[in-house]
Amino acid sequence: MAIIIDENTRAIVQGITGSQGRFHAERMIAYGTKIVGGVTPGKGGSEVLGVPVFDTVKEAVEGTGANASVIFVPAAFAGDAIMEAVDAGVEVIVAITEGIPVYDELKVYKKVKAEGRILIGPNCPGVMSVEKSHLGIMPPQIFSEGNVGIVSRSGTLTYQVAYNLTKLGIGQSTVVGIGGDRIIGTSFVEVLEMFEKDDQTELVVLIGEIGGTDEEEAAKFIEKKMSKPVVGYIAGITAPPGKRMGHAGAIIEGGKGTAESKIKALNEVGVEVGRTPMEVAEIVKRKLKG
Amino acid sequence: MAIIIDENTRAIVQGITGSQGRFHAERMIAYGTKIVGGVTPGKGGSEVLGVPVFDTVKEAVEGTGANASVIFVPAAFAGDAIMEAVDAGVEVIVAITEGIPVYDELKVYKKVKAEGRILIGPNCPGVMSVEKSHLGIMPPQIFSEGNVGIVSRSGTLTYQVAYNLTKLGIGQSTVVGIGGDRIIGTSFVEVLEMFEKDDQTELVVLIGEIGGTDEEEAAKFIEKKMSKPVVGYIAGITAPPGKRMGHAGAIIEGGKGTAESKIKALNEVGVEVGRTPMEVAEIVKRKLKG
Amino acid sequence: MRMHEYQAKQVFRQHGIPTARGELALNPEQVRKIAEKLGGKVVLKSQVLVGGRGKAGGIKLANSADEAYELAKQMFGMVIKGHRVEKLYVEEQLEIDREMYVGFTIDRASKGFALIVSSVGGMDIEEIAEKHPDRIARVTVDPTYGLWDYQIREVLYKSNMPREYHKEVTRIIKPLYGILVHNEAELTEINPLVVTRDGRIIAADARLNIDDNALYRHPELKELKDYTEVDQTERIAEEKGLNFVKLDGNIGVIANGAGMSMATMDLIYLEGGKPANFLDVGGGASSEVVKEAVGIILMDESVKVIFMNIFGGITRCDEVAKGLITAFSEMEIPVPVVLRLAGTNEEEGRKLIGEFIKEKGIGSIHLVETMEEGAKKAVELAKGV
Amino acid sequence: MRMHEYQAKQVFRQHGIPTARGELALNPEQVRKIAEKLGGKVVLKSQVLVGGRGKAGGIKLANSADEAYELAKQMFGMVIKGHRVEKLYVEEQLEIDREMYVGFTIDRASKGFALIVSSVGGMDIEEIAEKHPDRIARVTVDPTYGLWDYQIREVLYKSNMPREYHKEVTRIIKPLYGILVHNEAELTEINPLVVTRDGRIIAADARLNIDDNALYRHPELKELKDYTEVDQTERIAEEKGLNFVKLDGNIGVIANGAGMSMATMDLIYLEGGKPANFLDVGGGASSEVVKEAVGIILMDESVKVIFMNIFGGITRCDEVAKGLITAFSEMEIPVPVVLRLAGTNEEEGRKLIGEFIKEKGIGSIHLVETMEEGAKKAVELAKGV
Repeated sequence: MAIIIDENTRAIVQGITGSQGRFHAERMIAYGTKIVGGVTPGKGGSEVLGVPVFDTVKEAVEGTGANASVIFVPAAFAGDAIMEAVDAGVEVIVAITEGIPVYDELKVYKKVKAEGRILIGPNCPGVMSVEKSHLGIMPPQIFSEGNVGIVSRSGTLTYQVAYNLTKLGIGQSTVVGIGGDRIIGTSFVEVLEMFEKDDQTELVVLIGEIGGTDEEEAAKFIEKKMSKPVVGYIAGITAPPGKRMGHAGAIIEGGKGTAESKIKALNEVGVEVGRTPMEVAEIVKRKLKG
Repeated sequence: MAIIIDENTRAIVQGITGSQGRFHAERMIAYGTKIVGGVTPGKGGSEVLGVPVFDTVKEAVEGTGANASVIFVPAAFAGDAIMEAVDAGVEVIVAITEGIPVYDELKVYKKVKAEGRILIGPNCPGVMSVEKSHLGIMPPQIFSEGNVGIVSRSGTLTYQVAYNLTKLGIGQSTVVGIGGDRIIGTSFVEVLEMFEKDDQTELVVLIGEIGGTDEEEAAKFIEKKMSKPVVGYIAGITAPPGKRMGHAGAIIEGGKGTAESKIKALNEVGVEVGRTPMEVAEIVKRKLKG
Repeated sequence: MRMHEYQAKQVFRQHGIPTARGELALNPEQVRKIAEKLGGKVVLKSQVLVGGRGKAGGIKLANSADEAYELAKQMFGMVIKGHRVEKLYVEEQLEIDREMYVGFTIDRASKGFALIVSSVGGMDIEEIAEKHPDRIARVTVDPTYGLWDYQIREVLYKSNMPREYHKEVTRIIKPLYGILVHNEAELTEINPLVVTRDGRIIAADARLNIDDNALYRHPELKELKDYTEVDQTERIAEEKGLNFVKLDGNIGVIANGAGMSMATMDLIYLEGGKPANFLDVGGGASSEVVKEAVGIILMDESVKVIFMNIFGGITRCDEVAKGLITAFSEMEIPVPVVLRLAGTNEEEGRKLIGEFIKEKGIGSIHLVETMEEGAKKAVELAKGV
Repeated sequence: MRMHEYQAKQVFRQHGIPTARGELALNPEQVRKIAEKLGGKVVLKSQVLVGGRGKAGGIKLANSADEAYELAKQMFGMVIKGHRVEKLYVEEQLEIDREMYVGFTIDRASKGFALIVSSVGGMDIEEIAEKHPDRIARVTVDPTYGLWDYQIREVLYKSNMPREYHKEVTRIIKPLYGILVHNEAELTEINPLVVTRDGRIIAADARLNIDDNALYRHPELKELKDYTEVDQTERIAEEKGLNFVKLDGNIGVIANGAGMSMATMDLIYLEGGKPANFLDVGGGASSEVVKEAVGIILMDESVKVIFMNIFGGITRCDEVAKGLITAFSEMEIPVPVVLRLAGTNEEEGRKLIGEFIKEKGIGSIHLVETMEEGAKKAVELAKGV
């Protein structure tokens, strides 16, 4: 198994005719992902990378039987693209786009939850179910199939950890980049819940960063509901309070949401937190052996 | 049994210190309804009709264990009162108030459905589960306990039909006034569904009027899902097209929603429609005997 | 509240929707001046709050200011479906290449707004739907999430509107939605939305109906309400808080509740009579309101009999009785009254009336037992049987 | 984008929230004139975009226009937490009876807005929460349904605010919410909200932070952005689309992704070094962007070494390599560079750099295998080991 996406996932790419969309669609197809079509308003009827392009998501779903979508459209239109995907019945939506206005994200979140769909992101690297399906912008070559699930707020840190694991001979089940924005579609807790149920996954790596209380919530969930071991990493120990560090999420909010508070919360429920990405991989190796 | 409310219903009255609220609270209590408290912002801590008054619905629910509310506050504040009741966890909300702005009604509707509550009305006479509980403004003396359910868009017509039935010795299970506004919390179909499941109810009287397509939807539901007999009445045969007849709902909308179309839809699925309120009662009598 | 075209267009313009140049005129002289300003070739549009004014002769083209003046002289004072023309909106003539339709309305079935777009226009929306089903499309907008671009794209594609218009029409649909929600409107509509020969897209008509229940939140709109457009009697009734609609029969109807009022009218019709009006005194009517209701019915000279049909819920029969007694004491009531009282305080009410009839020796009040009996009696009295 | 108090107050006033009379001054002479107009007794408030300006001496009281002039001479040019005072907001003094707090902020946990009300104010919100837990209350507003009156009542009751203020404070909270959603703000805050001795309730301060991602929809607000308030280097970085924050160490950091950038800083710290900055080149950085990043780092003279830590996802290592090569070709780079390249096109990138080093004989580029190794190397180089 795997979580969120697998070999049965049939995805469309919204914004497939843009340079980013096209570039990554090609890589996803090369990986073996079932990319069955694309959507670009006004370009319906054309073809890109051997798949049909539609004007609307509704037409794309009707024409291809797609059940997932990856969104590469620019920030000003990305909220709209997600809403369209939800309305067209798409089950899993992966929103790569960075810089979506937070008021759009709020509306989108409410809609996604009201309709019972899965939104990964926005502002995320996507989801990789190794050797099964890959929706997003992760570099596929660094992953290997295995039993470690990864859930992360940071793209590049995810790659770093996966890369370290792979080098140690430890493969991954599904790797989920939940995104760095303040309002994201799927939280740590929701992904942990899925990993807990997934029979392929034996251990989960959680990569957090400063800002918000999502990691603290995750710690509570781990204590109460997780039987599988979790290994953590938290970035931002040296981030100065009150400064933005790129991600909108990475703001220290008055004492709460610090790296220290998150590491403490995780440690208290028995989660070992690595000090470096390398150390994370080493802890995982030790735990899997033990 | 009965539907929506019964002897276990514990209700508060929002607007209990107003003249309407107080007048009807007294009548409901006299009928034996469990009115356990009231809410009037700013009057918390006082007592009316022997029940405590609270500033907020949340406090009232915490203080009394109420699971229902009847709303008598003026139109400009009634949407707010319903939202407050939903937010406080109230299960059944009966909104008597007439003249609520339709944009408030839309928001309220979405919230009620999202939270899975029951809203009866607005602009309705309430609900009467005969001899069990009475939430609203219906004249209790005209009802008698029995096996006929009534669901109606019109207050006075409901009384008229119930009165006629009672005179013929036919009692009622629950009488539901769903309200005359365009946007109402509970539709004919939803109430029919409840009556179909209710073991006390043997036959249902549906009282409709011109405007909208709720009666036509009811006809579809009756055809597919109802095993119990339904008898109809539709007011507004002589209402001129395009004129408002008091209820916002009573507008003929371009050919659709006429009394003729509704009567036809009901007749086609085997529902006898009485031409006068008296005839309705007579049909019911015949059907119950048959 | 339905707004006049000239009022709606002002709102539309404020929100950036293109309209033709035009001004309101209250007399032929003003029409001439405006027509001169606009270059002579103008349209004169009667500002009356009824549909189908075009077919009824309420819209005329003039090719010069003089012609506009002459036409205006004929048009002022015209009566269109009972509405007297007292205002003309004078607009530049547009050279029209194509007519389309866009509109938003509250959709009771989906509990949201319906956005309707048609790539043909100028007719009423049912006619378009019937004649050109492939040219019309609708989508439901959930008020909790608002209007999104993809919904606009969907209706534009589905209406088979030429793609060259999409961008401009989108620029009209967005503010039209803004107008809808900002003003708590029940309807915002542009029919026709025209494409001119020089390629502009312009709202050639404008409709904006505001939710009456929300008017208190929009005092600037409430001010625009045109009371000259409402029947005199209906206006007085509204001031007194009564729901009154004038009809063309001779049996005056007073009832409580819209459903009961309609049912009463229906019964009169079934008995072979014709109601003179719809009058709902509402819930919990006071004796004062009942008296006013009688007064309003009597303003209609064709009324031969009044049928007062009350089933008391909040309304108390004794209050109704008192109201009728006051009416008889304070005004002359030259027609018979059929009275049916049932429900809350029925006995008290019937007793009061009985005593009043006895005491004053009034023979024109007929107390009946049921509404069916009352309708029959009223029809008999109206026929002079 | 954080707005200045004087800008936020203008918005607040437009929405009907009462503020003290006041005007902005750019020099002491203007301060004197405004103070004269306001009657002499004024407050001078430094318009700098940092918290705690009061404690830092950025707010002063004057009892006459002359005194205001003298104080202003001292205040202009003051540096408060790195921000130079170039604008003073001159306001009438209020006679304050009581301080309270109201504010809205985006609440990431509940995916809505938090309305926070406190019946004591003037401190920061954490301090109030700690010292006066029974005086502060919050409620979540769901953006899909908006703010309702009952929510306001709930926080007012729970904050134990005296009832005599409820009506007036409600009249402030409602427009404050309007300001929040209308401007797509992340925060709207009045602290303190003061009750004056004569019983008026007035916003004595005003905060309004707008979502940067939504600024394109609010061009009127974007115009208000005060670039003088942003660190010179940060401003240049922003223009080039880089996320840059100046810190006080001596190891320049360039990485891709905010998480990776923070992790890189953390590693430097763990190795005993201090980062000079946070610099995220973002996803898919071009060689041009990489070159610009190097240039920005070098603007800080305290930088002793640059650690460029790239893990390629969208970002391609060969592009990064090219960027660094261009930087070396076009500018003087007086400090050593530790380079770590992994991920997409890693080999191509490493090869390009290897060839460049060989060809040009550059000894200051240290190509490392892992980020842990890179951090160690950078710290060594910074320490001059």
